[in-house]
Amino acid sequence: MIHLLPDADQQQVVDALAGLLQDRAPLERLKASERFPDTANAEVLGELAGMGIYGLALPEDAGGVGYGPAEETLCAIEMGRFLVTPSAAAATLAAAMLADAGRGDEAAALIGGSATACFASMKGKRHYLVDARDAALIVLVQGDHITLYPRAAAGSLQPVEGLDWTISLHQTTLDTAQAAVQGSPARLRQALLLIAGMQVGLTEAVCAMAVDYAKIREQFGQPIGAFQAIKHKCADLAVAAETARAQLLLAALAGAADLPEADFLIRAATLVATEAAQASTRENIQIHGGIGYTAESRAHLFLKRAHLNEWLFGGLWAQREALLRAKAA
Amino acid sequence: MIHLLPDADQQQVVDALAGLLQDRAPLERLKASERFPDTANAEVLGELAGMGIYGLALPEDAGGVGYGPAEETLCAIEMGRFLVTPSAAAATLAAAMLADAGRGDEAAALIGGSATACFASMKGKRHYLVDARDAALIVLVQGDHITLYPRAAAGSLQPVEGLDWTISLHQTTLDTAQAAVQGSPARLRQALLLIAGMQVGLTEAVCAMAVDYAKIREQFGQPIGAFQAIKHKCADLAVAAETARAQLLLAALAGAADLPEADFLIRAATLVATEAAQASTRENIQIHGGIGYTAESRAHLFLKRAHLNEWLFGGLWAQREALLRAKAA
Amino acid sequence: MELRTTQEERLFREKARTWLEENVPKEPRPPHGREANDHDRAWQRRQFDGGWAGLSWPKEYGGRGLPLDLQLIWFEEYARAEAPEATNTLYVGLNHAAPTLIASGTPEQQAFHLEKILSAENVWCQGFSEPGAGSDLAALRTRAEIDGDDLVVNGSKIWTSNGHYSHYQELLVRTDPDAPKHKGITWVIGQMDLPGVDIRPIRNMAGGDHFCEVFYNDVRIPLSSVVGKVNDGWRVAMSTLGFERGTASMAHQIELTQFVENLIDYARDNPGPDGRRMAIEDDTIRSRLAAARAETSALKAITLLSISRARRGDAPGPEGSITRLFHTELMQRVHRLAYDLTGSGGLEMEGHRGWSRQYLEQMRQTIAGGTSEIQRNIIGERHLGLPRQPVIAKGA
Amino acid sequence: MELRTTQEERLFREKARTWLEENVPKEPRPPHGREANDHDRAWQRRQFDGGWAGLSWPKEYGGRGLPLDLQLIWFEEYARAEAPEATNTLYVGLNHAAPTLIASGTPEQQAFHLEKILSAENVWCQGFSEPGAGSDLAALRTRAEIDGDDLVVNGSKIWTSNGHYSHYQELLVRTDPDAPKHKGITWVIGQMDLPGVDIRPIRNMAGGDHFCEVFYNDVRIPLSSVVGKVNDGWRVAMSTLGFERGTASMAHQIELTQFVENLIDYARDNPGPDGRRMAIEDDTIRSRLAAARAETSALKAITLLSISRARRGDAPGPEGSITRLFHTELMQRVHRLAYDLTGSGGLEMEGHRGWSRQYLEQMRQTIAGGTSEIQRNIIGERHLGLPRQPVIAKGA
Repeated sequence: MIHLLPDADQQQVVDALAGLLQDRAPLERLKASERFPDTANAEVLGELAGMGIYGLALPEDAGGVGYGPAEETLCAIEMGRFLVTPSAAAATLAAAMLADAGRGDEAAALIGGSATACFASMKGKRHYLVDARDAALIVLVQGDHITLYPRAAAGSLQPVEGLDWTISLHQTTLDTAQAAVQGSPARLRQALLLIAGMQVGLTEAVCAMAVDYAKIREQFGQPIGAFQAIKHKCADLAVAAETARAQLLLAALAGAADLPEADFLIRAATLVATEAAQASTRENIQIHGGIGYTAESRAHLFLKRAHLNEWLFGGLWAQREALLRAKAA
Repeated sequence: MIHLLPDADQQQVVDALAGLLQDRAPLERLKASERFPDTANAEVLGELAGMGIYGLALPEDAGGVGYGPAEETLCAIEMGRFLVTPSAAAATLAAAMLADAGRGDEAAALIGGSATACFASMKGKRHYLVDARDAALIVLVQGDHITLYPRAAAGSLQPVEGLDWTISLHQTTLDTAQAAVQGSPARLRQALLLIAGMQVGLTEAVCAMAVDYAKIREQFGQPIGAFQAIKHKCADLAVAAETARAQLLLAALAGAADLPEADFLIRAATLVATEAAQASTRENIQIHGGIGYTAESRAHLFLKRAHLNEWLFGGLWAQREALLRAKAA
Repeated sequence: MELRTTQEERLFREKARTWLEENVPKEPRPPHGREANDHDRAWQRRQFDGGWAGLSWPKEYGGRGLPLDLQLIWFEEYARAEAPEATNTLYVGLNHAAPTLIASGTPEQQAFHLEKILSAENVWCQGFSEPGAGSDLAALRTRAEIDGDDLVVNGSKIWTSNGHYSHYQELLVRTDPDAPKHKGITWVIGQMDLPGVDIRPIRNMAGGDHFCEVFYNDVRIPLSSVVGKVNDGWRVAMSTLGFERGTASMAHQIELTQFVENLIDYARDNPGPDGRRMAIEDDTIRSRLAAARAETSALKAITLLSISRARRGDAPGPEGSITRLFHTELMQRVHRLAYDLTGSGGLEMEGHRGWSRQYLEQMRQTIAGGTSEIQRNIIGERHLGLPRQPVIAKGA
Repeated sequence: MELRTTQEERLFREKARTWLEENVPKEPRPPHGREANDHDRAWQRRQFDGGWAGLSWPKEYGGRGLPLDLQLIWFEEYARAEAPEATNTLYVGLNHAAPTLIASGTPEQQAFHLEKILSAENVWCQGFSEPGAGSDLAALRTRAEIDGDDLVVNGSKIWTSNGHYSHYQELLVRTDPDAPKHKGITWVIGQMDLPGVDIRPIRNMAGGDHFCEVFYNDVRIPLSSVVGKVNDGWRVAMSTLGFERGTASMAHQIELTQFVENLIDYARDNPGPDGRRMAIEDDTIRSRLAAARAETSALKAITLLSISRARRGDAPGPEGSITRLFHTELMQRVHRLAYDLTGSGGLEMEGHRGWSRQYLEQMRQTIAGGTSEIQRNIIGERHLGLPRQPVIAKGA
């Protein structure tokens, strides 16, 4: 039996997180027309630590909360919806890899929020660090590998102007000989699910944003949502959101059950969710018209994040190749 | 100065051909729900010979009419519009190649209609013959080459059920050692323009067909063309037709003037026209709804021809490669 | 949210696999026409006799009353066993007519018809669409006047799949021409061999005659054949359509998954459209194959989401149109990919394994049973709550 | 239909090439803002002084009265010389305001303004769109009341490109609120430094402040600044829009052609998004590059078709929307391709040669100056003659 709706307990976890984010990290915190200060991301990360979110799926004896991939993936959706920095997912992954390696104290520091982690992404032979701040640990997902690096593995950080204004970006070179932990295949799956989850969350967010706007914005004497050109775009957003969510949750459950087709389903989820996120955030801008092109609307933040997230798992090309290699059900 | 509208003389040629086709080969001749007998294609070919169309662009001293690529391309559009068998283009090309080779008598037989030609297309190491009938000559366009074969170069003909019901299809093996004439680069260009011209003609035909239907077919109490879903599809058809025609005519003129960018423009024309033809014929079916799916509507004949034409020049992949190799303006 | 394999599921899967291994027909199913129908009926009868028909039908109607999860397992095993297409000429009877009779039929109608549908003794077709109505289903004009104990039907229907070898028809007729468009319609069981019924197959663009046009000339149908109440046919029909748009196409989806895997295998072993290398080595093909694989998985996932909603007790809602829209457009993308894979081989009607013909046949997906445009309207208006499109009354 | 190079064209091309070689600015054009405008003005002034401005403007208005063919040759040579973007902050003045003044202005207006536009002494901006109106341009509500010899303007405009460093504005105001929507509008020359004009730049998603919002608080504009007649502004404005949608974007198109060639060169020499091989070796990239190359050629071809129609004497018609729609959507496809080519480099705002920023900036193409949806309406209704979409009156 495969059940893709949250049960009451799972819904409670989601609601708690959504409540926290709505309260402490509402989208309104993002001044869409300005770059977002690093400190603000740090605050959100601290709030999430307070809720124990980075250890949500770790066993209690490893300092976690004892939930599983299903709950964690549902939470990733909420983080995507609120455009939480991906460093939250990085902290989750770093804690898990450290716990796997028997380095419980370091894991606890991440879970408790006294240490933070960030993602890296390859840029030729160099690397980008995403929302690096004072992160103690760096998570790199590339090909079939997930690797945890200590901050010391990064050379000097050169700040660059990022596409996504809500996140700082630096160039550096990771000394790959200095890996702290090579993550297990299970951690790779977890990373892919967390990133795909953020893509699904922002896809759902822009679907709702576009539909809301189409109901209130009037042109030619009626709400633009009455026109098929807009209505049908909204319908396509709904299809994208529904398919991306369903595929993600199926993949999360398959991963949790360690089904033979889990890798296939998870790569399919990253692909479907990323295509959905990039297409939907683009259409949301078009539906918003002129206002959607301005920095004052938040529409652009979602588009930029959909591009950023793609590179947290090494790009769509790598997903396609992994998907073709994976064994289907 | 580049002028892309026909002058009075050119318009007269087009009108004469369109008049002949409307009179002797109207679309109504094609019983859409039945396979079209070979003999009917032969009749149309005979009518066209009577007009001298196969020698339209050959000099008068070569038995032609003395027009140029511009007029010939305009005529190819009309042939595409009326779904004339591509053997008309094959006869034109065969006559030209024979004339180039100093085989004036054989060229004259084609121009006069007492001999006919047909196209071949590669199928792995074997070949398809398109509307072969009793064709004396076979034209093969493949890669950067155009080659004329005598009928004797073809092994035994094995009839196969073709996608396009208006054209017979056979499998055979061409003995490539038996080439009658290797065509010049100019003949290759001519072939590409003729095929692209047929694609443009059928693109224009389905645009008109779809728009006409959208004006008269009523649903929910109004013509379906009033709904944006249909109206915008029609707009896209108009864009496809306009761009494909303009690119084709520009390419034809550049070819006639032997500009350095002629090959580039001609390959761009085959690409744009074929994409336009395949997308437009597909959308025309969708706009027609249920009736468009039936064999009784002619919509499917255009779709099938758009696919057939693609393989007369060896497929889109070959066009893309040639386009990337060609020197731009 | 959970995924677990129960003992019941495991056992069911084993039994299904064993039975299918022993019973799947060896001969290929004819691609279309009456031969296909004969094949479908023989195969359905064998499943019926083996106790494998109507798995999720309620027990009191001859089914086995199993949950949708087991139905899904059946289809998975069915596809694995390479059994003949499950979405066949019996689809209307099994997936439209029977659910309608179960939901709205009289005990007599149920007793007479349901088992005969399940055992393929009777073939059913649909009689909803009309030449003038198209997507505007409710604009139907086929009249039925009450005359004594009969309805007297005059008019015509179109797009009646398999009408020429069907025994019965789900027939929508207008019984009150003065009522608003959606009122005054009645759902009635039509018998195809009644005097005055004239059935003419319509050839489709792929050469098959799957669809028919049906003409009614003073056809007398007893009032006892009305399903639901007179003038309540729109509601009765909509409940059937809701069913179709939900989980009924599960078998189809699983077949599509198998088809995509076949494409990947083909691409590994055969030259691509460029004729120069194996198709899989062409990145444009690779990319389309990867997308097809991911999207057929997502199609299955949204169906599992529908099943989850059904399990919670939700009635089939407008989100069924999401499944339908995604499914039909994906079908077309996948079959266009198959067509393109064969390169110039696509000039033949059958192409490789019939892929050309199937490419043409899939054109109907985004048209029949409500065009993609209509599905997007439904999603926009009923699911997302966007305002209805403005309509000008005729003559305005 | 013909293509020939006249002696005049050959000579013109040679002269243009020589002049450009000697005069094209060496320093790169700043990407946006006032610095870009300063650069544009200096460069335009140099062209003006050299006799290369207003090539196709009538002679009596300071132009050279040359046919569009020569204008096209100029743009070709301009692109070949890698001169700064021709579609720059002076676009509105040169391509909207001046043609409007030529068509509908008084001799005094023409004498005062045209040369100052051509020499870049004055920068112009547009004042058509309003916050509430969007694509429904005619719904504008900025009021202008006649008071003595002045119009007194109150309201606001939005999407005013380069408003914050413009001297003049093409301003559409409502002078008769009781007239039907398209009547009662007046086209007037607004001076940006008049008392009561408040200009606020709007940051766009790429970080630039190309657009402004402009507020009018009892702004007095002399009636002598009205172009055409009071209440006849819609007609005046539409003729300008027709012009924009025709051949005015020729320079832009040629720049796009050059951009695509740059992409191909880049793809040959740089790793693609997969990071494993040169981008050009990835068939998905190859295929998109080939399509971009073919389609930019087709864009030039439809513009040549427009020029041919103009040569025949046709007025700019709704088919201008075809060029515009194809152009803007192609721009987005090409810039998305550029963005994708750089792989993870797209995480930087500038990316390679600013391609990320340009990718974001191109989002406006299908919105500003009439969305793609509006263009499709125009093509459908005015070009193809399809029925207008039904409109429900407000409150109905």
